[in-house]
Amino acid sequence: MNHFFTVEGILYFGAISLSIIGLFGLLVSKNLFRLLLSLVLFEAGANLVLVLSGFIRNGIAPIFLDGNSGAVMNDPVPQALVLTAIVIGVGVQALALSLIFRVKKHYGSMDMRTIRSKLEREIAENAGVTPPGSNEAPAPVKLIEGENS
Amino acid sequence: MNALHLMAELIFMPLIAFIVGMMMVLMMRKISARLQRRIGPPFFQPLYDIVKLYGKDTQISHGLIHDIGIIMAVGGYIGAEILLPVPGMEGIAAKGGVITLSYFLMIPSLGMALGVGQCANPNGSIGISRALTAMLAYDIPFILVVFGAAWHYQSTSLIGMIEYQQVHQWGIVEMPLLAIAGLFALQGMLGKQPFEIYIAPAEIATGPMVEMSGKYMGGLFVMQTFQLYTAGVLYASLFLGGGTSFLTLLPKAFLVVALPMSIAFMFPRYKTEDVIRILWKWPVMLGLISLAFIL
Amino acid sequence: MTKYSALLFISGLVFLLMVITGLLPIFSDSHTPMLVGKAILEGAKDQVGAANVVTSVVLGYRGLDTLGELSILFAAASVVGLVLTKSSFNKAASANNDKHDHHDSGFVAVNAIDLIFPLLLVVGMYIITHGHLTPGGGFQGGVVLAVAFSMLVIVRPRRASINHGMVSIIESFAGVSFILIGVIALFKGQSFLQPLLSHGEFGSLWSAGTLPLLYLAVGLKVGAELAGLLLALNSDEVVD
Amino acid sequence: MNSLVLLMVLPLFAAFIIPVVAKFSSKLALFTGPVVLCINLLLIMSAWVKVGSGAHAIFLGGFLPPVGIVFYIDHFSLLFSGLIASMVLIVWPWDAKESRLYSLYMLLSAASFGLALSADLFNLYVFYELLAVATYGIIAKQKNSSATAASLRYLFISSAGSVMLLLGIAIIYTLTGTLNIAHLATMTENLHGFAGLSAFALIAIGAGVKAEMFPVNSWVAEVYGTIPRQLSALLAGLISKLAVVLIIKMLLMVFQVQAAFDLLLVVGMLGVISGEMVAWRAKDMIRMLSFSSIAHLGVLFIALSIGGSKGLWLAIAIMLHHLLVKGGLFLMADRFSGHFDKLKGLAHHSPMSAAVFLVFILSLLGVPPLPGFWIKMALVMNLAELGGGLYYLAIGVILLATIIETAYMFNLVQTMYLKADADSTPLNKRYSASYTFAKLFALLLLVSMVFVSPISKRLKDIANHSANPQIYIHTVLPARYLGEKS
Amino acid sequence: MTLLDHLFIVVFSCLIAISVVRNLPIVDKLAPVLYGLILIMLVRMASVAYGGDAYLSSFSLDLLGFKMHWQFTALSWYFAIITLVAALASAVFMSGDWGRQYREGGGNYGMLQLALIVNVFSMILLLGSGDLLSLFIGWEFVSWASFLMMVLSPSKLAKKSAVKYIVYAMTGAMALMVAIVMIYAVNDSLEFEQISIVFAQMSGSSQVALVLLLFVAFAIKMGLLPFHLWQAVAYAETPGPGAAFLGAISSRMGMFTIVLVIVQFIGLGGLKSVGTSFANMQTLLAWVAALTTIIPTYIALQQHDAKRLLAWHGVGQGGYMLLGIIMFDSIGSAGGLMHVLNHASYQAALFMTVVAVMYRTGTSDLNKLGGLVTQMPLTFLVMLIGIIGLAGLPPMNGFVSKWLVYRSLLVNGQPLLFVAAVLGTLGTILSVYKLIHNTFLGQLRLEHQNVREVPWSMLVPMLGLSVIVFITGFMPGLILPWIASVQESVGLPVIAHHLGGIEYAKGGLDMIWVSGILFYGFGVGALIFYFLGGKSKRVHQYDNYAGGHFLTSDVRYHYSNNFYPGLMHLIGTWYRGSFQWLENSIVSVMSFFSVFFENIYRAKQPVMLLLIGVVLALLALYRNLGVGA
Repeated sequence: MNHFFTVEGILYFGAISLSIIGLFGLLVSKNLFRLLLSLVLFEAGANLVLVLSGFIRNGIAPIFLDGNSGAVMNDPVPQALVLTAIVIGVGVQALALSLIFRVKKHYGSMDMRTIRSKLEREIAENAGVTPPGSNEAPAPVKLIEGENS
Repeated sequence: MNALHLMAELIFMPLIAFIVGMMMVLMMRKISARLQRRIGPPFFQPLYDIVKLYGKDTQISHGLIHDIGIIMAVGGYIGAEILLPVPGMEGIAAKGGVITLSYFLMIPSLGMALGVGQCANPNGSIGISRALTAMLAYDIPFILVVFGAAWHYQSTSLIGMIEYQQVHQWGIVEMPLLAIAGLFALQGMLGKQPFEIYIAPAEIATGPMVEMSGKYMGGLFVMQTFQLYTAGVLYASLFLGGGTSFLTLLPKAFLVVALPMSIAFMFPRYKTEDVIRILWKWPVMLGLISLAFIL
Repeated sequence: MTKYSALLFISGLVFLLMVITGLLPIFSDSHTPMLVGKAILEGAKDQVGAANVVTSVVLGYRGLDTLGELSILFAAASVVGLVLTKSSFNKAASANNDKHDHHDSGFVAVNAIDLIFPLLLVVGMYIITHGHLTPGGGFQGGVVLAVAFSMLVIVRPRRASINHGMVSIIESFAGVSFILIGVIALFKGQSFLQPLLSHGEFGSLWSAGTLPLLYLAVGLKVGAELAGLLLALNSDEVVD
Repeated sequence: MNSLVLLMVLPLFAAFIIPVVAKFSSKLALFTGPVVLCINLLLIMSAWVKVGSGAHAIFLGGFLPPVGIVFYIDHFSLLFSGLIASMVLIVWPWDAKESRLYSLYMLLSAASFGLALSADLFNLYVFYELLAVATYGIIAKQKNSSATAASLRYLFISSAGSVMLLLGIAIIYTLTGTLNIAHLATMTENLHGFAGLSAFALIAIGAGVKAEMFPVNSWVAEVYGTIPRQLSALLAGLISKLAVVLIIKMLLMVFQVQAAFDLLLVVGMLGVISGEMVAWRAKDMIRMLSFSSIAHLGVLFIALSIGGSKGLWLAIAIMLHHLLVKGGLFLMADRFSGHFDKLKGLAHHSPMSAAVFLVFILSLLGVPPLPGFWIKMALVMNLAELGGGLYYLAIGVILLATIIETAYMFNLVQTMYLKADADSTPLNKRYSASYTFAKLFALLLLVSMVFVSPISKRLKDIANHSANPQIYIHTVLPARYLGEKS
Repeated sequence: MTLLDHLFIVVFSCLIAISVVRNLPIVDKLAPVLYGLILIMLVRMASVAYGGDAYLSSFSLDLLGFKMHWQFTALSWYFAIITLVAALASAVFMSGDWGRQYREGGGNYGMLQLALIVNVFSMILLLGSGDLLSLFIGWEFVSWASFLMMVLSPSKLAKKSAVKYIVYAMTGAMALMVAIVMIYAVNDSLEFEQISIVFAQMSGSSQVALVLLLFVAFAIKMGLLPFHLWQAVAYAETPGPGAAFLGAISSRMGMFTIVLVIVQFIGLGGLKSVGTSFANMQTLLAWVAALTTIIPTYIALQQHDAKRLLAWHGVGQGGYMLLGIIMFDSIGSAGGLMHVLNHASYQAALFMTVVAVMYRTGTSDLNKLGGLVTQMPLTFLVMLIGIIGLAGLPPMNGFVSKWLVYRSLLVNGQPLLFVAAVLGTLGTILSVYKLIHNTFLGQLRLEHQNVREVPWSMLVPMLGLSVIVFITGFMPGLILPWIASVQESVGLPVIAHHLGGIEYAKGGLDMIWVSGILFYGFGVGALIFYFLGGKSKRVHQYDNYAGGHFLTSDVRYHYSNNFYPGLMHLIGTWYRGSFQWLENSIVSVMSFFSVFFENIYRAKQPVMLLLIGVVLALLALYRNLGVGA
């Protein structure tokens, strides 16, 4: 695996590391805002991977200027894609942020786990049942209560 | 087989059975008396008993089913006894095999159960519950014995079995264990010691016979004669080679009734569940061992 | 527990991604196949006429993606407006004024923003209008515009406020005009979003047909949406 | 034919102008959406006739593929477009006040149309994201704040899925240098290695978040538990299928290999068994329906794993059936939600709704002669023809699931038919529009029972046509790309 | 248009007609007429039961590439005629007074009528199936039709047990589907003939799987061990005549399919070839049958509800049918097949008597009845005939079929099976005596003093059925030609028969003689009883000797509770409910997995699931494909 020590290899390694850091943050963070930041990192890493697919060593930006007619240009498509992907990411993150505000306001907490258990309880209350996994009502689950025979 | 012959068989066979059966009752009572160091009843005592019971003034009936029960009890044994092949009268026996016969033997129990049930006396019902349980107990070894015999003789017809035994050897020689099991089962079927709890002859007031007065009791006495006769002849046909004439058949039948009786009179009475336990243990075991040899 | 299993699986993922990367043709001499890329680099000059090939791709070849992304921004802005229930910006601002004694930021910030604001506007407009020639374009310029306006509001919340109605009209207008430009082509019997008008002189401002117009729409829309988003988030943040 | 792009453009246009229109007349804004959808329905119908048995490609911006974005139009995509238009019409928020919500619904339908029509990988991603954002918004908009929390949790998992999807696209682009699905279909050998297939796995699981695929569907119960039932009907009935459409496009055109099939098969089986198991324990209608929905999406993945036109026609049939049944059930659930015990005596209260409910679940269980039976039969037979351990296992799993389903569904039914307690009122509402639609769905189901043969023939035709990469390639790609196999 | 088409059309029209008029009073008159009409249609097809060719339907369906067609063989006809007679009897029984009472009690009478005709329709559909697919569809129809009838009862227990039934039935249907799939996968054909062709081609383990799957499917319907738990409660809780109909014939559809599929197309050779010579499939099935005769019978012995007692016997009697047919010889299979008809006749009659008793007294609890013989003598007579049939005593028809089964076991040298069968019979005698004793004999309860005989609309079907029970017992030769045609059509050795029974070397059976002898015996007994001795005197029931007690109406003095204490002391400890335990543990295991999956779905951090999913998927691909260039 020698080629990991080329420019491309290092770039790819960096991009993957970035998204992995983000992913790890998504897994272990409890705070909603941190989760959002982790998501940002995760996306950034993926965007880097995407833009790297158009990378050519010694290539130049794909803009026709007077002096560069002979030079090798980088692939313009991934750049355009990433542009789109970034904006999409921004939209989603803004949306997430607004949701976080509201959730914080409602639950008074930023802890994902607290929110999850409260949410579960609320759903169960709405539906008029005991929340799953609660110890309060260990009703024996039986297929059908048959009688002894 | 012409009609006359048939008529003769149908009329005479119950008659013979009745007479032989009464002699068996007498013999039984004599044996028990001798074992108890008594003299025992006179020769016609069984007949006297029946006549006396039929002659009673008070004949209490609890309804039609009460009567029908007695009729079924007697009739079932008469039917069974007709199906038995006896010398010179084998014509009807060919119409049904040993399986039919063993089913016929269950009908009297059911009949009696119906009759007693109609009496609305709980003591009677208790007795019936015991009787039917006992039937469950003795029929298992009995059916094993029947199966073994039928398999061995390769026939379900008693006539075929007797023919086989007369050509070859007696069944008791070829299948001694099965024959012993058969004796056990027979004892249970007859309701004699030590399996007599469901008849409870000694405590008639609390047994199944509690509501049987007069000719109802007399009917049961008649039934007993047929029962003894049927059991004796059946066993003789199964294991003792039947008989070419009454002279050879009847001693075997008497022996079948007498021998176990004289041994079993020594024993005390078993409780119902013990009856099942005993009868499902020893005779069944014997029967199975013997089947292992036969098959 | 979670951490350890996360570590375990993440290391697995890293390994697998490494293996996949190793299989990619990027390391071979031929680089990526770049099929589409080559075709575009060859044809962009004639087909679209924008000097910036990325712009050709964004607005020409993949104009629909851009429309989609604008829609996403629009959707996000709508949702933010819906979710933050004190969403009417002006009302939020006035409510804030009532609750807290809302000061302008300090002297430095106020003066700086007064200074920078027109500059930012100019830069933003420049980036937008030259998107087809140089790096940059509607998105980038739109962001600059949005930052300019939202900074103004943040720094001087009392004096400056953005009219919610105005913002929504701008964003609607921009989105509608983007679509209309695309649809005009459709009515002329061509495809949706087909570049119209003459390509003009290659490399000049008035070139590349309708691309600059589209970028203008994009810039306006992005600017309006982002400004709206930022302000909405800002206003609610103070409330809670 | 080019005007079919209006399917996607018109709702978008409407979404943009609705906020402005609403400033002048909120009534007008309310009616803009339905009008647009009706126009779309007309467009679809005319296109259905025009396309006939063929296929048509729209080159957006007039750029020939593979450089430009292409919309691919055949009966499969038109079928889905029709479903989108009608389904959104059915759940249109008539009683909502905010005009922005109408915009969101319009964006949602625009994205759905795009997903159904587009033949470009990245474009699909964009529409997928648009769909996602619109969905988060619509969920989060609900009055109760728990919906917001559910939406947020959904957003996290779904965005992470989207990133996976993006990674997959990146890998594919790096490998092939193109994004056009038809173009990709011409160079399958590049993609059938480990790298290509892992890209498929990333795409499938990433899109699987929306498609209620097994490990990534924990949002289902939370979201369906907090949003109105009509919306659940939309999400479970339609949106989940659209994510599947994305997977179908990749699977059938590019990744017709056993490894890809196996992947879908395994997640499908796990989805079926886990969904049914959890649904079995459910104590309220919504939770039960949510997990049953997961299970049926699992069946869909199993069907897809058959591959080729057989897999596709089964998948279409399952999707249509599930849309009718689950959509109908969710629409009905509006009337009777809550703990099962509260439903006691429902059948006496409203025999009609109990009957409609029965029709739905009988079809769901696959009781002849309802359509569900024929689908299950055909699916199982096709799996058996393929043979092989995993496929046999899948048969076992499907049938086991049916048994479990019977157990919990009929526990519920018998509760419904019990005598009611004196004071209980099992029905939440006496009447609602969605109940009418549910009845309509049941009627459709019964009608389709009569026309099983022609419908299945029609679906098979569609599938034969749509699952054929050659037709796809020849329709989309200009002639000069057909000769060269990169 | 063949006769079969006519039959289908007629049945379907009847279905429509009854569903239209089901809530009008006229349905009472119409329904029996319609069943009579169907019966006439069947009689017109009777040639098939006397060796004629099978009828084929003139139409077939082609759906999704699966072809379906229908046929009517001697086997179908035999089961169909039983079905229709049972349906006719039930329809007559429920028309009139019973129906009125049911309606007044809040029952949905129209639905009951509808359920009956739906059952008949689906059974005819199943019986007429001509290939595996139509068989499966008919099978599902029958299951759901029975379910429809079971849920009609308003009681909670009835509904629960109906759900339990449908879960079992679905399990069976799914097993059948897997079996069909296994057959279909080989040759892409669903014809019946494929079963034997495919079976011959299969490997050993597949053969085992196929036979077991088919058997499980059919055994569940039959209520054979270990799938017997659903049946009794479900049937017992079905409303009156419905229970009679279901108990008579519904579960015998399993027998039909066993004969049709396993006996006809897999056959003795096929069963024997599976497994070792010592323990092959035939032995297994035979033992299942034998245990089915024993265990449910002794469960029945424990019941104290009349309907449930009968229903459990219905389960047990299924064992005899299978035991007979699985012997594959002429007498055994004849016995098994004949037992279907015999069982249907007396079971329907018995259920009807119990329903009649319930009609008058309102209860079927054996501890709350007694002494009704004086009030309802005809019902008593029917029950007496019925229980003699059920117990298999001469001269009723139950004896004939059981005799044939026993005879076959004897000929085949199966002592243990033989004993098992006898054990079942003896248990049956005990328990049916308990039934008749606790209901009709003993003391009449105070509250039943004014009970009268049931009206004629209920008596006629009961008496009709008991006539069938007796006649077919007296002259089994009426039925045996049908049996012989069935045997011929499914490829079994054909039984030699005459009017009175069978001819068989080494001991045949002639029921005319057997009955004659028995009645002669009874005649002699009656002679001895009535013509000798004095006249007997009727006394009141309380005029009893009770060991010093005075019997009055204040204290109940009817021995009914725990009727066989001695036996129960001994075998009571054997009633462990092992199968119930088994069923519960399956449910527990399911619960365990269910909780497991639920906890997955409750994951605190769902992204973790995404990660795990991705990593596992990629790893699997990596292992499958490697990284080769």
